[in-house]
Amino acid sequence: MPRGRNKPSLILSLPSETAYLGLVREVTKKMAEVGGFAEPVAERLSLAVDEAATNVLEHAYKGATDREVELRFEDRGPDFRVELVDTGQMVDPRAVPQVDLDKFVTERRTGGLGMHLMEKIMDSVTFRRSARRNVCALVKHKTPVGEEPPGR
Amino acid sequence: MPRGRNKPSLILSLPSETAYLGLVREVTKKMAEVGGFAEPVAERLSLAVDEAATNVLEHAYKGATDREVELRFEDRGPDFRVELVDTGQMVDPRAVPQVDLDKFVTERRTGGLGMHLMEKIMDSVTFRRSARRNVCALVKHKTPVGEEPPGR
Amino acid sequence: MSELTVESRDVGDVVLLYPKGFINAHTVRLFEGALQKAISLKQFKIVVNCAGLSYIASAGLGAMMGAIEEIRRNGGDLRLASLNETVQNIFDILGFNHLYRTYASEAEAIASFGPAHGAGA
Amino acid sequence: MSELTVESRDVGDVVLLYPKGFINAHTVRLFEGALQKAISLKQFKIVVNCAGLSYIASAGLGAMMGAIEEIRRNGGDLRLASLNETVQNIFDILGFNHLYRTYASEAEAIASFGPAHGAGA
Ligand SMILES: Nc1ncnc2c1ncn2[C@@H]1O[C@H](COP(=O)(O)OP(=O)(O)O)[C@@H](O)[C@H]1O
Ligand SMILES: Nc1ncnc2c1ncn2[C@@H]1O[C@H](COP(=O)(O)OP(=O)(O)O)[C@@H](O)[C@H]1O
Repeated sequence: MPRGRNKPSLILSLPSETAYLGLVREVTKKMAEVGGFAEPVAERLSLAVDEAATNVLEHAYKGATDREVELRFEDRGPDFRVELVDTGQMVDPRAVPQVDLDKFVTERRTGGLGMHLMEKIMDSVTFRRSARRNVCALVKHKTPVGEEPPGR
Repeated sequence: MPRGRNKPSLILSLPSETAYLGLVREVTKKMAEVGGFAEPVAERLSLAVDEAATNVLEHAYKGATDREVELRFEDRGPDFRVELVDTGQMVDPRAVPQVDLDKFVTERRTGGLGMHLMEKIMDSVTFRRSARRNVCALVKHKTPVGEEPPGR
Repeated sequence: MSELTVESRDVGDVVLLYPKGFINAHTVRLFEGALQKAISLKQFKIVVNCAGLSYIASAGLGAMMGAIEEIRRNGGDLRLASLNETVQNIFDILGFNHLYRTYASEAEAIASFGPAHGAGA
Repeated sequence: MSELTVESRDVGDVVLLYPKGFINAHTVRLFEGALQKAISLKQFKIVVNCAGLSYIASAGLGAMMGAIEEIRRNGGDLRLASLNETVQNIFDILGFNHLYRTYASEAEAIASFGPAHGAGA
């Protein structure tokens, strides 16, 4: 417990079950609100983290429910940062599609929306692998109230 | 990240400021609900944890706002367990009063309610000191739905 | 915790779906089931009344995407009514307003399918 | 986030307090201030309308405890109206129902102070 950090941090460890996605969303929203984001922004941040956690369950763990996901919330200086850690399959960057909304209807595509949402909502979404863990890092800069760019 | 724990666990580190007591309450309520407690019981558990955290801020840290409190939520088997860890002043068991409601009015006493609530709500409330840290452990047994004893 | 329920109701040849709660990867099967049921009953004029919907993740949007082509090929459509701010916002982020028609009220969404649907209830 | 507001209103010689939000160790000063203000204005007939109160921790109960003796010594009382289930429950756990009179409605709480308070508003 280092002193003087002056902002809350939170670590949530979850079994890899979709039943806990509701908790992920609610905890994210609270942490974002405590971090100073207005309610509608906190709501969007919770959507991005929900999507990232859903992807871990579906893609990294391929639906296996006996694994674990760890979410780390850090609120330091100008950034709100959430990291999702799993021990499943790596993200293959080539598998990550570019979303073309028109193609969705004509080609019956249903995937790719989650990543698209995450990138629209966050300022940065990065994946790294270290010590046999996958870490998905989501970062949102804090903007002073009233200077929130539109559509964010 | 050990595997197969099969229940969520959560660690929340907070600056020692009363502004975060609302977050403590909401996180506790969510974790209790996820742990299978009905909403009114989850609400009471969040009150007990709020009281325990308030006592850390007021008594262990004597109002200093630059310290840190850690809350650990573990949901194992038949028990819901919350531990509060601080590095402040130890609890002096002799300072913990027995509550006599009648005396409250006649003697103008206002203290002692928090501990009384914690003990009424939880199945066990214990304090220990280890490695220069104070640990307050709150435990609530899970009772199957419908077998909840009255007044708990 | 009842996280999602989906009731349905017919008004003329329009079927109304009432998702209540939130749609994420955990609850989406139920919503998908309601859409698929309408399709299997050849009810291709679908209004999703979102008044009771507090939140929708991409899984829910994917469920609509997965159904829309068949619905439209059969001369129907999937239209949305009464989105709350959160849900409207998610739609906007994705540009879904280009893909789906949304209405402020259920009545307007029903009426959009043409005359003679206003009665019912 | 506005965590607590406390408005007040007079009905005859009864003062009504409307805490809205939650009372914990962080927000209690505001509630305490409202009680102390009533006392300093010699308004000793106090009804706390709890309809907007979602939660109260021991700090809030302590604030009432700290004021009640002076209120009663001056021929007044602190009575509570419209407690929601959570708040009622906390009162029950502590046995506070033996110390404070609670009423289902604001009107009943006002009337309990005797006739001629019903008008006002
Ligand atoms: N955490 C992850 N681990 C592995 N692969 C991932 C992860 N997240 C995303 N992907 C890959 O990126 C693709 C797009 O993800 P997404 O936009 O969420 O759509 P969907 O999950 O519906 O396919 C996935 O199909 C998958 O191949
Ligand atoms: N975490 C703690 N650290 C040190 N002392 C404590 C702690 N919790 C309680 N105490 C002691 O127990 C007493 C009773 O606590 P409580 O019932 O919460 O009432 P209050 O906080 O209003 O005094 C406190 O006054 C304090 O002396």
